[in-house]
Amino acid sequence: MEELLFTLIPAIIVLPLIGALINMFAIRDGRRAGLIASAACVASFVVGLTAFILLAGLPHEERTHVDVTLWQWIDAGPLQVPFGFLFDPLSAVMVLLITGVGSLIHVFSIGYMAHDARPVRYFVYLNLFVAAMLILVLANNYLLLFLGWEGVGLCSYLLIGHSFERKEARYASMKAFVMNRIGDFGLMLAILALFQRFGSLNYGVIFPRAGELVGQQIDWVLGPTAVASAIAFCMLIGVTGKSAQIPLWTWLPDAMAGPTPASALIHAATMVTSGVYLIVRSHAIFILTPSVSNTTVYIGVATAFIAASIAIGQYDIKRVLAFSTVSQLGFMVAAAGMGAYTAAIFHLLTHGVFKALLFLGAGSVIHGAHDVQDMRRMGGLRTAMPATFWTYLAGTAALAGIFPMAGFWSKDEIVGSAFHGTRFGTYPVVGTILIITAALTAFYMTRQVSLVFLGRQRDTSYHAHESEGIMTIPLWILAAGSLIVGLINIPGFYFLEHWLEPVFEVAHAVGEPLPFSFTLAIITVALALGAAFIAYQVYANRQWKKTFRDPLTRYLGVFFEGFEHRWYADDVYEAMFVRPFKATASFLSRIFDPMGIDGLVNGAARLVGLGGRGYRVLQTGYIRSYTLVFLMGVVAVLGYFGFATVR
Amino acid sequence: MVPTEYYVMLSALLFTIGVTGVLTRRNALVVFMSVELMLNSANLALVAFSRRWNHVDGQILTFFVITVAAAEVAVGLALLVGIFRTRRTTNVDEVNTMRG
Amino acid sequence: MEFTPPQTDFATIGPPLVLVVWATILLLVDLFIGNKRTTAILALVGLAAAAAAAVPFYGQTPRISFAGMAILDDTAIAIDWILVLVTAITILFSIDYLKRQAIEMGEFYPVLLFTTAAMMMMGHGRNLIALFISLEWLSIGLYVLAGFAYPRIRSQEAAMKYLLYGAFAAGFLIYGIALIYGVTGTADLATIADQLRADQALRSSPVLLIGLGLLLIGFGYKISMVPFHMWTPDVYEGSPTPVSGYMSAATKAAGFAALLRVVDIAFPVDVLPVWQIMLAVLAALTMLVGNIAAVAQSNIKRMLAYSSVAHAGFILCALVAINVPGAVQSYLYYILAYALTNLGAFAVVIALEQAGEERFDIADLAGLGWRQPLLGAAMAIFMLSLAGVPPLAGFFAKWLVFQVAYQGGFWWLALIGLLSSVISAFYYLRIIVNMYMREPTEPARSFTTTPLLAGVALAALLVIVQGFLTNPVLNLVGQTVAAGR
Amino acid sequence: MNFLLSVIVWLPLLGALILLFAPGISDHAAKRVALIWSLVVFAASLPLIPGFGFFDPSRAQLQLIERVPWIGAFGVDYHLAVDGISLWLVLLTTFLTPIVILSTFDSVNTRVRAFEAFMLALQTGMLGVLLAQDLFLFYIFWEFTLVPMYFLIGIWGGSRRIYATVKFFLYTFAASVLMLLAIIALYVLWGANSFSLPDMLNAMRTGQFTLDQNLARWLFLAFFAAFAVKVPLWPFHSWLPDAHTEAPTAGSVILAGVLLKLGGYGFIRFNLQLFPEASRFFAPAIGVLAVIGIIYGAWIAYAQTDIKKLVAYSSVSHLGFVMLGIFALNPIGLHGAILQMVNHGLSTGALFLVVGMIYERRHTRDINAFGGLWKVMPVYTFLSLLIVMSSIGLPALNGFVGEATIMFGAFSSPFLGWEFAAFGLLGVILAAVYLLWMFRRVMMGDVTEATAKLRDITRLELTMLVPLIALIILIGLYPAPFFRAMNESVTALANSIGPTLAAR
Repeated sequence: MEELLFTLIPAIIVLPLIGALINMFAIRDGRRAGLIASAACVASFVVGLTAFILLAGLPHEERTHVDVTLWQWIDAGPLQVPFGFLFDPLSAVMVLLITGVGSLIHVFSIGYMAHDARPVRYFVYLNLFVAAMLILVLANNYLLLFLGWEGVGLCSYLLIGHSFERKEARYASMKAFVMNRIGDFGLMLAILALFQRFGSLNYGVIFPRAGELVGQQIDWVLGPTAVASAIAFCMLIGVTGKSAQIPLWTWLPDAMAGPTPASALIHAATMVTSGVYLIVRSHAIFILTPSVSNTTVYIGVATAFIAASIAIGQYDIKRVLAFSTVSQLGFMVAAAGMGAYTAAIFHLLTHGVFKALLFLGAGSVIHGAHDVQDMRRMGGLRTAMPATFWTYLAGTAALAGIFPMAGFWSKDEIVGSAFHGTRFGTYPVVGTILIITAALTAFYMTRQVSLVFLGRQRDTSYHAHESEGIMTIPLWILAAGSLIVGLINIPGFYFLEHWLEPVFEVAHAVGEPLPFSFTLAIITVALALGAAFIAYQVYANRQWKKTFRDPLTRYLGVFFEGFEHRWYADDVYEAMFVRPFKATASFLSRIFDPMGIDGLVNGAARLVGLGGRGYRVLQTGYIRSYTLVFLMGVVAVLGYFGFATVR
Repeated sequence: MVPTEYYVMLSALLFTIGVTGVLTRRNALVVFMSVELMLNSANLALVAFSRRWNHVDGQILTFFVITVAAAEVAVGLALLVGIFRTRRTTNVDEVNTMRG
Repeated sequence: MEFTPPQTDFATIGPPLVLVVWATILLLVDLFIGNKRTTAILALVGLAAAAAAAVPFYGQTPRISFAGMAILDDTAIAIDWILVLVTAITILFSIDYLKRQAIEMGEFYPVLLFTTAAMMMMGHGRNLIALFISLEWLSIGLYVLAGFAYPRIRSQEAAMKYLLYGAFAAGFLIYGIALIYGVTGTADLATIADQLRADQALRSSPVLLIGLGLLLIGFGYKISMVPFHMWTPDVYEGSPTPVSGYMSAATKAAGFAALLRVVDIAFPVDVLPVWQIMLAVLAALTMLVGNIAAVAQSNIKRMLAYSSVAHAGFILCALVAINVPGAVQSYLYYILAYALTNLGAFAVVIALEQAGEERFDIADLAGLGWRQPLLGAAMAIFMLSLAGVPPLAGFFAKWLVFQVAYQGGFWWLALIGLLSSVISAFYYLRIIVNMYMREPTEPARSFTTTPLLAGVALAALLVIVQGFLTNPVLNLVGQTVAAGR
Repeated sequence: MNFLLSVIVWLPLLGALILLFAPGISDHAAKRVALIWSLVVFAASLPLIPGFGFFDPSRAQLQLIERVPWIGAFGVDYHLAVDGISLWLVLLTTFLTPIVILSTFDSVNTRVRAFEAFMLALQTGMLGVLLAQDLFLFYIFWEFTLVPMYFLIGIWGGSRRIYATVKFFLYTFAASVLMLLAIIALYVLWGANSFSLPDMLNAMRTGQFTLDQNLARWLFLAFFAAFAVKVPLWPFHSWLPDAHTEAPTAGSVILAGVLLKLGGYGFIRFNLQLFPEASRFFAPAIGVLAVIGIIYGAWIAYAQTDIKKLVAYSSVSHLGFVMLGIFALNPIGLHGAILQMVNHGLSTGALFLVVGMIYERRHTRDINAFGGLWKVMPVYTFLSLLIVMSSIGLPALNGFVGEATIMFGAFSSPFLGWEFAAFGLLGVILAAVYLLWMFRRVMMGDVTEATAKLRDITRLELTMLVPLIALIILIGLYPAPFFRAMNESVTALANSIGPTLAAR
């Protein structure tokens, strides 16, 4: 049975790759490409599910040892890195999320991309993306993880820049890649350090020995956890890049320039979760260092809150969702930082489902509204696209954390962990902020639903229509999913908690299942419902022109402007980093290199030329001056010999 | 007997006069004469040394020097005549079309 | 007392003797020859005979005769052969040049042979008297040759300057000889060395050292050692081009041969090392001044003149450390490589020079490489060889002399030499740039004839081959090195 | 067959002579002859691949030795041999040359015979540098490579070609003569009348030949000068952008592809082996220069508007990694450095080809003159993207494998350390910045009138790129065989230098 597993695991990755290759070389027709891509992804899901079941059939302790090495990747003396995969409970659930949600997005895309100029290319990217993400979660060592990590970065770059004729797409794609690279810098540094400390990059070698890091000192940071902290901190940089946390979060909202289903795939369900996955995967290192873990928590919670506040001020339907993603990722990162790893993964899974739903819903809206994205130009779309509306409402409820939707369970577990405490202690302030953020979430989602679906259509220049079945069916499936997926870790049973236990056992990081707190549940749900009610009151059923200002500007003033302009983060980055960078580049290129470094080189040559011309003046052409120089030479030579005899 | 040093001093003096002549005179003929003076001062020294060492090597050399000087002057005068024909001058300072 | 005539072995001066006799006959025969090409061919025959005269003695025990005045060893033979080669190539180049410049007179070839014989004597001389006479002899020949294009003002001026400068320098040389004779009582090189070995006080005698200084200056001016080089550019520019080439190659070879004899036999390093540093400094100066001055030249003959100054400096590097094993071979190797290369370069100039007094600038080479592929390629090879780019002869030569200098303890001299050869690469490359990388500005003109092209091709081929055959060439020039010590 | 290496070295020169002197070869035929000839050379070099029985990867020592006395008076030998250090660079050279000659089919139309002859002569020079085991012979080949390159740039180059080529020649020449002095010094100091590198190393290891510490450092610096200029290491790089910008496409490819590698190879073969103590002493300083070069090259590349210049500066940056790997002085770093030299040859060579292709179409390399190529030339752009990504160091492509290995080496090196790796990694970020910036400006965006009619990649151009890209992907996914072939030699070398891993 294990052998079957060994063949299935590579197949999970290879299938979407084959899909990509077929589409790349053999297919010219968009719809056919979509079908092939979807088939590949679905097949990968089926294989993944089979593998999952097989894994579940294994005894508890063996579940973390399904490790298959395809070939030796890097074989450079002491540096040995296999091209190998590890299929353990953690990667198994990730595989299911990626291929499952991914398949639905593929299917949805067939309809959505029907009128695109380059659908084949799009599906190639999509399949590649899934493959890269699968490599990321299935890798059995950090370097291969890094391959997937950068691979999804590349695919997101391609997908965001898919419609490269549009300026924002071009810029956003590059911004995404570069910001991710900055994060990758940290991760790579962490990987280098891990290799230096352990002489290997395999999880199977590092995690059981992770404890050795405690007590190792480095000269510039004192304290027994210095090395572990440094490594974890570098990883955290990577996490902030990929999972769009402060300070590297600004690429994600811009990344909405890609096709909407791609946003669903990349920026909601899969790619951005890899940061969280990394922390959970590397929990063995993070639990050693309370300081970095706490930093992680603060970054997460700050991101959650700030992104939520920004989401309130956005008019673009996708941008709201984008900031909501950033905010939800903040929840997950905070949870991972606290050591509530199961909670983080739990929220990751539920969020993956309902955020995909919301994005696809938004895609359906945009598709039906003929590429309109500004919510002020929408309104009343409920009647035109009922299926989209109802599924969207389900997603909203899930995101807002309304009982009994998935988001309720997972978010509650994170908030609960903050108050109840973890191995690093309790986080009451963090918990409070998270609750407030959850309320804000309910607010802006209700605002969105109100603006898009309720009331009357404000801009009647287009005729909205419902999307075709190939797009709505995935929406229904996901809507059902957002209800069901919450059950996988429902209090009392804690399926996910138990399923992941073998993973955390290695580093003795298994936590106690969190007791369910009714008080907390009631408070959060009540706050969310209250916020939703206010939003409904403010936004639903109003008569506005299509260019109205948000009524909140009246009450919040500059704060709302801050929301609207994303707290000016991009402008600050532009002024602090981009412009000095460009100015320095220009200085180096125009002045320092040609006049400084090259100036020395040319100057030396010029000096010789000058010497030559100077000499020509001496060569006067007068024989008498030649004889004079001769005589001077005689004097010098005789002078030397005179000097030599005296000495 | 006059010490050898005296001859050498005299020859050095003559040599210096010759060198000075080459350096200061513009007429090519006078320059030639100055060069002759230099050569002959060497001859004087040679003869003096020859007497000091009491063999004839130096004197033999002196004869060669005289011969050489004569040959040189022959070629030199021929050249000078040629130059005088084309340029109507024997001033060495005017012979400087090539420089630099 | 019975008079015993000194044992006279004419073989010791065989090659120059053959040349002198032949040249004298040729001078007379020429009166009856209408076609001067025939005279040239006869001159070549004479050269061949001179070269052959040394063959039986090559690799044999050195022979000394004429009361120790003359020596026949492998070094002398090597110099002879180099001179024969150089003169032969010069004759090939001259035939058409003289006709084109309307100065075709039969005396040219005999005078050339006389001069060559004098140069050979520089290699055979083993006595200061012999060396002085040879030097003056070859000088007079060169004065005539320099002024050979006498209707041209520049040729006259060149001869005039050369003559005055040469005579002036001769004065210093003979005075130096007089002083050395004065303190040692001999003009015989080997005896001088014996005296120095025997007499501690003599080694620090100011008169001797002044004499030595004047001696070095007297020969140094002939090889264009800075600061006694100032005649070089003017004379090279004004002389008929084959003569310039001949001077740059043959005169240098002869001058260096004499210097080698003087320094190596009379003032060996182990006895009197004091001149080493002085000569090293002068060598460094020569390399630097020659190369830096050449950078600023636009007239190609002047540029080659300065380049020849610079190369004198490179050769001096080996002379400075002449006591090192292999130094003499390296020294001769460089002279051969340099002579071939430089002569070839002048030949290309000859091929391109028009009649009359027109100056020939580097810019006039534009596009030559494509118009005249053979001439261009040959010139490129010569320039690269002069710059010291492998695998051409010039590179091996530089390597050898710098290695000698390093081995002799003069690493800084080697460094300066290497750096100044970088400077030299700049102006050598400029020639190639003009030939291959610029389009011609005026219609093609060149005067290539079979003898000339043959000469150029021969030189180019030898420049390439010499490098690969370094080992045989080294053996050739120095089987029994400086046996006259 | 003990003259395989000689065949590989001299065959190209023979081809060059045939091209120059055989009568009646038309321009058209000359290209074909050169291509076939270079393919024959490539075929002749294929047996070197481990597994054909010629090269034994399990041996650290030199192999396929050919040694004949040449200049006996000074102990110069004709001495060729190959080991794991030079193996892949040799194959890279023979592999790239046919591709480069193929690239001339469209782009070189004047004086074709001479061009191809110089190209083949250059190949002889480069192979000689990689295979010569006699210091003197090495130097001859080393300098000889300048000559054909000088002509290639100077005759077929752009408008400032003369300035560029003279600068290239003089700069490298000036640095090389210092090496010659050092070679002479080694010969004299050793006093065994031999220039043989392996013998000299043997004498050093057995203690028969010891160098004074200070002197060894000076000699190290003399070699360093020659190689640092060639690599080029910051701040000796200023000839490179000029040479690259002005060179014809084929010249740029071979310059970036192989010629620069000779510097890195020289460091490994000579500096590291001959002067282990000085290598250790200077490693941090050179590491600093390398890191400055990585960042500086990348930073300045960002400000370029000429695509070729941008790629040229990217070379400065990328070769900084190679230097970092070399002076990590441990097996990992050296593995990475050697592989990265191959990688850079492939990627940057391909980049120059790609730039040359649009230059042929538009006769400009100004980034501002392009836009929207992804639309009109999709296949071309796709291939370019792969190459750009390889250059950026995307995992699964070759650039990453090399750079990552170098970083592991630098991080765990006792002579460098984490700071060097960290700053080096900054260069990886910047690589993405300037290359994607270029990609955005050239390939993305809307089609302009000037670009609308451009034809997509031709079959000929595809033929050039496909082998390169195949290797780019192969090395990215399965570099292990490449590493294994050099493993023994590199490990032996690293062990001879000193401690290879920092104390944990």
